[in-house]
Amino acid sequence: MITVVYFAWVRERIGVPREEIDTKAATVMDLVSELTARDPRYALAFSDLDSLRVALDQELSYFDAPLAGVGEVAFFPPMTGG
Amino acid sequence: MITVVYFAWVRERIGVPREEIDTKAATVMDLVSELTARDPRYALAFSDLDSLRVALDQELSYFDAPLAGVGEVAFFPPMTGG
Amino acid sequence: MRVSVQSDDFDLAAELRGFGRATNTGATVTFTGLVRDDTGQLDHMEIEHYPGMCETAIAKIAEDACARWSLTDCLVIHRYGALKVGEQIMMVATAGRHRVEAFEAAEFLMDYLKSRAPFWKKEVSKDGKSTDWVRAKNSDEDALKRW
Amino acid sequence: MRVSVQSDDFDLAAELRGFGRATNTGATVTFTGLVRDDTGQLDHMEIEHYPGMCETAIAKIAEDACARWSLTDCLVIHRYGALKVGEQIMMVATAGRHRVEAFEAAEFLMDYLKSRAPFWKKEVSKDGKSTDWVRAKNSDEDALKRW
Repeated sequence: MITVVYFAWVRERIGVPREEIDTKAATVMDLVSELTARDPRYALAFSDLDSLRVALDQELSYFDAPLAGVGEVAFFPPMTGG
Repeated sequence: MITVVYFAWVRERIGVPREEIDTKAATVMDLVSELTARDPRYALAFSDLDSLRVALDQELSYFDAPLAGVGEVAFFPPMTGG
Repeated sequence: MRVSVQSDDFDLAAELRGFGRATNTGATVTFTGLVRDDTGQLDHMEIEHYPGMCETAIAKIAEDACARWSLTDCLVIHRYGALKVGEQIMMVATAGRHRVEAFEAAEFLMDYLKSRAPFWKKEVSKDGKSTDWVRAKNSDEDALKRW
Repeated sequence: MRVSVQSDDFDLAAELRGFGRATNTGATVTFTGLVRDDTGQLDHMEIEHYPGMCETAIAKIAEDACARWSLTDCLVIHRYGALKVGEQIMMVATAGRHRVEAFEAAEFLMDYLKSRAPFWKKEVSKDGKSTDWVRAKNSDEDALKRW
């Protein structure tokens, strides 16, 4: 089980801010593929990965990063702080 | 008659902050020469013109500027505001 | 160094009381970001944030700035929630020995907060019909290259 | 736009109340310069000024900044007289649409005030024996070339 959190329009498209996912995905990309296959909401949210960022356990990471030992995955658009 | 004012170490070397000078000097440089000839205090203050600045009627100017119509000449080292 | 992520407004004056008051501080710089309305149509901005990651990310950016410019003090406050036009969104303050250090560190903080602190802004119009997520600009990402 | 040349101290907080509060202001930047003591030997700084020319020169610099960066507000306060270590010497504040404008205008103001506003600083040591006029640096004059 892994906690997956969404922010901004990713959250709006998927419809929930957070969920627990039972997955054996080895990498972030594997998780994205798994979710995309599950429901059109995910397919829509993940349709353009260039406009997405991912954080693993609250640190910015990459789509090819391994998920071993990770407790929380976050998907969101490029940040607009400041 | 022209009012001449001095600031910082120029003022300290000349010994007065301001004086009225009766002069027919055509340019700032002429005035400097006239004062330098008058007393060693001026010679000391004006010994290195590269380290001096001049303002005419409270606007930065140059040593070769004409004095016609000028009421106030100021001599001082490079400014250190801020 | 102090970092705060909060929904409440802040009082720049109160925050700066005693800020950077060391005898080797020669310069302090502050930056305040406000909700701007260019078109007259904006009602408010909703600022979403990633609790936890915000604090960690900002603290790291602030520590980097402190070390790189030998700052004598550093402060970052960033708000989240619904903010009306004219409200303060965030502030940074830097204190250093000379003006160049204080200015550079403040700009560095702003550039990094912009692209590396997990906040997202949504503009909500007065009629409530238009809601747009503010898009990150390529120039924001490019701004990081100067550091 | 407001310019003040004064011997009295100023309260950054009070000065900023209402500063730049237009709906098209997205960013404000402040800079404060303080009397710094690097060696532990400094008692105070004496700031000499050219009354009249100070106000005119600063107003011109501030007007240039307002026009060049379309500032929504601009403030410069510069003190003169004897200022103890840790005291505030001067401040600038700028308000603009975006952060780059507010930052650039504040740095422009500082660069020009440094070399074009008629103030001179003398450092007086604690034992009263050493009094040195602060020298302008070549780098200060060079800083103007970027604008």
